[in-house]
Amino acid sequence: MRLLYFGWVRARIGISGETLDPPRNVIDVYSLIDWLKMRGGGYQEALEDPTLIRVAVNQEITTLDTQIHHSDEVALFPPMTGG
Amino acid sequence: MRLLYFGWVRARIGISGETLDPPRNVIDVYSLIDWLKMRGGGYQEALEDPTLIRVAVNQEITTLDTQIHHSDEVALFPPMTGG
Amino acid sequence: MIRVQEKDFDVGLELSRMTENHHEVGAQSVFVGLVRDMANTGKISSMTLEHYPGMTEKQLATIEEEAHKRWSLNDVLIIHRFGILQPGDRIVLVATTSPHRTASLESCQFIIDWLKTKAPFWKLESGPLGEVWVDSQEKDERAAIKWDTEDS
Amino acid sequence: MIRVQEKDFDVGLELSRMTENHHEVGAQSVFVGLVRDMANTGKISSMTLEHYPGMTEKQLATIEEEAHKRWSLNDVLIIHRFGILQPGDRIVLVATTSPHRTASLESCQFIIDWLKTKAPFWKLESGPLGEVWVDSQEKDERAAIKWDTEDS
Repeated sequence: MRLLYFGWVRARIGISGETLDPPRNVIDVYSLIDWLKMRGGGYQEALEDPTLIRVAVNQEITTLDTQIHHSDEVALFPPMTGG
Repeated sequence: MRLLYFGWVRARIGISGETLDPPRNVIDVYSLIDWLKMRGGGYQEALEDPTLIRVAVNQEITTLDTQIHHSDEVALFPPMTGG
Repeated sequence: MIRVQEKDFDVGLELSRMTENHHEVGAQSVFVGLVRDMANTGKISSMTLEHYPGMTEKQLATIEEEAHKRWSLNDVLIIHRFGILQPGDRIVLVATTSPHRTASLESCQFIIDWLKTKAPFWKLESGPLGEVWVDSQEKDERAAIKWDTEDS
Repeated sequence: MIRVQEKDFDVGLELSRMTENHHEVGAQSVFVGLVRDMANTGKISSMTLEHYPGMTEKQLATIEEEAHKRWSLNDVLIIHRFGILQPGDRIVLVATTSPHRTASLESCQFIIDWLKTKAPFWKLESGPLGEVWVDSQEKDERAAIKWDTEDS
């Protein structure tokens, strides 16, 4: 699964993206976040409060309960501040 | 009294302005319009329906019941179409 | 700043002047009005803008002052042309700058609504039926009045 | 048209292109967003705009399409910069053209409200306290949501 991080999520995790192979019980964005947090360190710090996290799956903004698959591009980031 | 005409008021009267000496009973814009209409021709045509006429006295937009004096600059015109 | 002039204006230059070396500005909202080639009576060949010299400047200065009173603005620019214009020609430029976008967006719209009904201009279109005076629009009146009621 | 780019843009040139030889246009509404020198934490020295390449273009194209659906517009232009910007630098240009002013004014405001909360950009300010991520504003959320409810 292709993962991308932006804004302070990227800054705290320390990398802008990575390709990971989450276990079977990672079925939606919530469980992905829980799994990433178990990796500790920057992940724990970045994803501590999931209510602050926004997500795009395959470049479409969606909600944390969205089902995800191994072939998806999943991006985690803080609320956007465009314009 | 300095009179100015704009838009189709000017076009119908045929001149852009003139200095006139209205009689004493011309006390406000209404009575000025009535007096001008008696001059016939273009005046009658231009000022026939006073509800279509807008007025500025000394370059301030005002209403037809405004009192006017010999030293005033009075402009008569259709509704404005700026912008 | 307000300007009433016969000649065209350079939009890019005017807008840059309002923001260059004014680093407190976060938002600039702009309206450009142009002569459309289509009128109610068909394709027009030209439009003549008549105005009331002296009073026009006074009215525009009043609008500018009112915008500054209602919103926290860095700057206001209103340029209005008069004379004979062709389709595609610019008629009016309104631009406002402010630290935040809401003040700038709202004040720009306020000014253009105001100009439609309170700036002493009259438009004469030359088209297939000859010369036709442009009627004031009831919807323009409503748009201008909206700002009065919001104020009270 | 939408563009996501690191380099600056020429506002005058971009606006002229939208109206030249488009004589059906009567109104052009424009918003320019700039880097302010004052942040919550004090005077900033620079602002870095991070974005999500690919998704940014998709989101901007969606906004453009939505504006065309909601209003009768001749053209829409959105240029959004990314990278390291200084106070006074332009960030974003939004411009819409239409025969009538209301469509152009409303759609321009709609697009800028939308960009604030739905364009995948993140702002990092360098100032007296070091580097600080700009928080999303609740008022920006409300401004964007307003357009959803007006739609329904």
